[in-house]
Amino acid sequence: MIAINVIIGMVLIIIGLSFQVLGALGLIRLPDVYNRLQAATKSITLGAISIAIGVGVMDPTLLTKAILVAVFLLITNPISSHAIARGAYRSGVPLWKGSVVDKYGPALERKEREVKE
Amino acid sequence: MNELVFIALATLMFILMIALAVMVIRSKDLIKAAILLSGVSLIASFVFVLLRAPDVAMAEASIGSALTAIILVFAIKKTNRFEEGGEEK
Amino acid sequence: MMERTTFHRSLPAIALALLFAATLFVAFVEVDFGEPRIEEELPVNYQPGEEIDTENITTPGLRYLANSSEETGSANLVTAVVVNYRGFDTLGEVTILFLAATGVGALLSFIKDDDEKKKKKILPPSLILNKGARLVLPLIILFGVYVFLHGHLSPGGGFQGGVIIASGMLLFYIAEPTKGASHKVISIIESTAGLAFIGLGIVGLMTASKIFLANDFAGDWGEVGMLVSAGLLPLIYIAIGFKVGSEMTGLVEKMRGDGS
Amino acid sequence: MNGLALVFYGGILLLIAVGIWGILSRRNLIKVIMAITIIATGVNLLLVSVGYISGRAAPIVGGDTGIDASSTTGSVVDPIPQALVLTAIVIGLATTALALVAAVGYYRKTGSLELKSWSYGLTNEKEVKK
Repeated sequence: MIAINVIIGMVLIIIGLSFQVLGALGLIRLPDVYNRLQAATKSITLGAISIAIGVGVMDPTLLTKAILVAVFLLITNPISSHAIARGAYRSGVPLWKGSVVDKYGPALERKEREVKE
Repeated sequence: MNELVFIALATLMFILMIALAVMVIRSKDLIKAAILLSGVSLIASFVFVLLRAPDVAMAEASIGSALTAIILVFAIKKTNRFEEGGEEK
Repeated sequence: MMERTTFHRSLPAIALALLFAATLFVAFVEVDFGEPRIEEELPVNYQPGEEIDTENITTPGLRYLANSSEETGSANLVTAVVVNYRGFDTLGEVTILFLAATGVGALLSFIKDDDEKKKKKILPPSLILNKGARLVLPLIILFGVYVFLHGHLSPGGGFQGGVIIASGMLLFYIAEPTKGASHKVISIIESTAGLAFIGLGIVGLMTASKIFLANDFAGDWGEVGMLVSAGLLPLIYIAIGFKVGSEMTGLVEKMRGDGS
Repeated sequence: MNGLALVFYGGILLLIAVGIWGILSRRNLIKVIMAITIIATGVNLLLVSVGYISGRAAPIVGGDTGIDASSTTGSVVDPIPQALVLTAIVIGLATTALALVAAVGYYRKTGSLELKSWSYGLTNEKEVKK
């Protein structure tokens, strides 16, 4: 008989793994940096955190560490992907041809003008 | 750990590491090469964990993949970004 | 076409490199992978946990494995080797690090020319990045301190903790591109930590064994697995942690130049 | 020689071979330094893998690891190569930084990172200076 927390943990790990696989697929298939970043971010927030919590539920002695890891990922991941996207835009990585809206470009130009003055 | 899983993981990691290293040498964009180099170090730190050396893995993960890459990028910013004859991409 | 000529030119290099690898591989056929080779001196019917007559052992690895918990009180055997048995080597290594950092500074001051002095205006960092880095930086430094404080109990130690702190300072440079760590503070921390290392070594000269960097208090203050169990060893690793952390921060700071 | 030895020693030596190929065939100084870093990673892996023993735990006793402090003999891997490699990695960063600063100095002097010939920076200095 398998304990109930092991089953819950396994379900969480399977959810996390499937999100990781989807994220990897998006990393290969999507056309430009910004779209790929989207896929990578999703796979970390839902995939890695779900796996961490799943491991914590399966082995309750690790639960505190797992929650700490999850909180740390939750703080750092959006910041780092924001920084990567901003750096890519500012170093001139082009958008995909099919992109319809680019609101950051005008804002960046305005800011550059402000700095020059 | 199961012996077979150990062999499979090690083989996968070495294939990835050698492929990344070849890409480091072949790429004409030095910043790209620096980032690929930090990937080599990251996988090397995983192999250190497989070899039961967690201390070395921690040192390799933080030095190889963070500090070496950043020092390379600072040096590249002071010099040329591209190798000779590589700017046409 | 360009690609093919490059490949053609590097063909001898590939052949030479593969020849080198093949030669080394032939040499390594004799070396067994995953076989115990540190315990060949053990008696034939040895059981784990049995007392060993350490007087006659000549393999250093076996001697360290058999005695390190009693002699150093450290749960992490790598830490025991780095700080206790090979403490003098570590002192030399820290000196090499210091020399390399000094060399970087000296070379950079020689080759600095005028066009680097004019500062170009850079965009301020984005709000999210700035606030997020300020939120995460103390946590990273806390983690680094944890790593070198628990170097004798869990994986990690002075080198890893110091490097983690240095990479946390990188985050600070991203968040505040115009500022940097103060050279004065860095050099004060570095020299204090170095002096603390030497001073702890001299404590070993004054206690029972009269050996530089000896660890005579091991096990006096607690059992193996407690924070205070390892005598002077955690104190030395804390000094190494501060020294490596400040040196690496200084190295990155020097390589970065004037905020460009 | 078993399969594991083939994978580990073969993979590590191929990695070192890639680094040697890079040193021999590239002329960009920073690329050469990167190749040296690859070789250093390979050598560190080689040293640690020589100290590995199948079926043993990491050299940490007591606490959560479940290894008794009094019977480390026969249950953990060899800690000496790990201690050696730990210091080698930290020194590797410092030497890499020193080499990079030398490369930057070469660039300032000659205006290029490419190594045309070994005496390039010394003999042609006046003609090349921009």
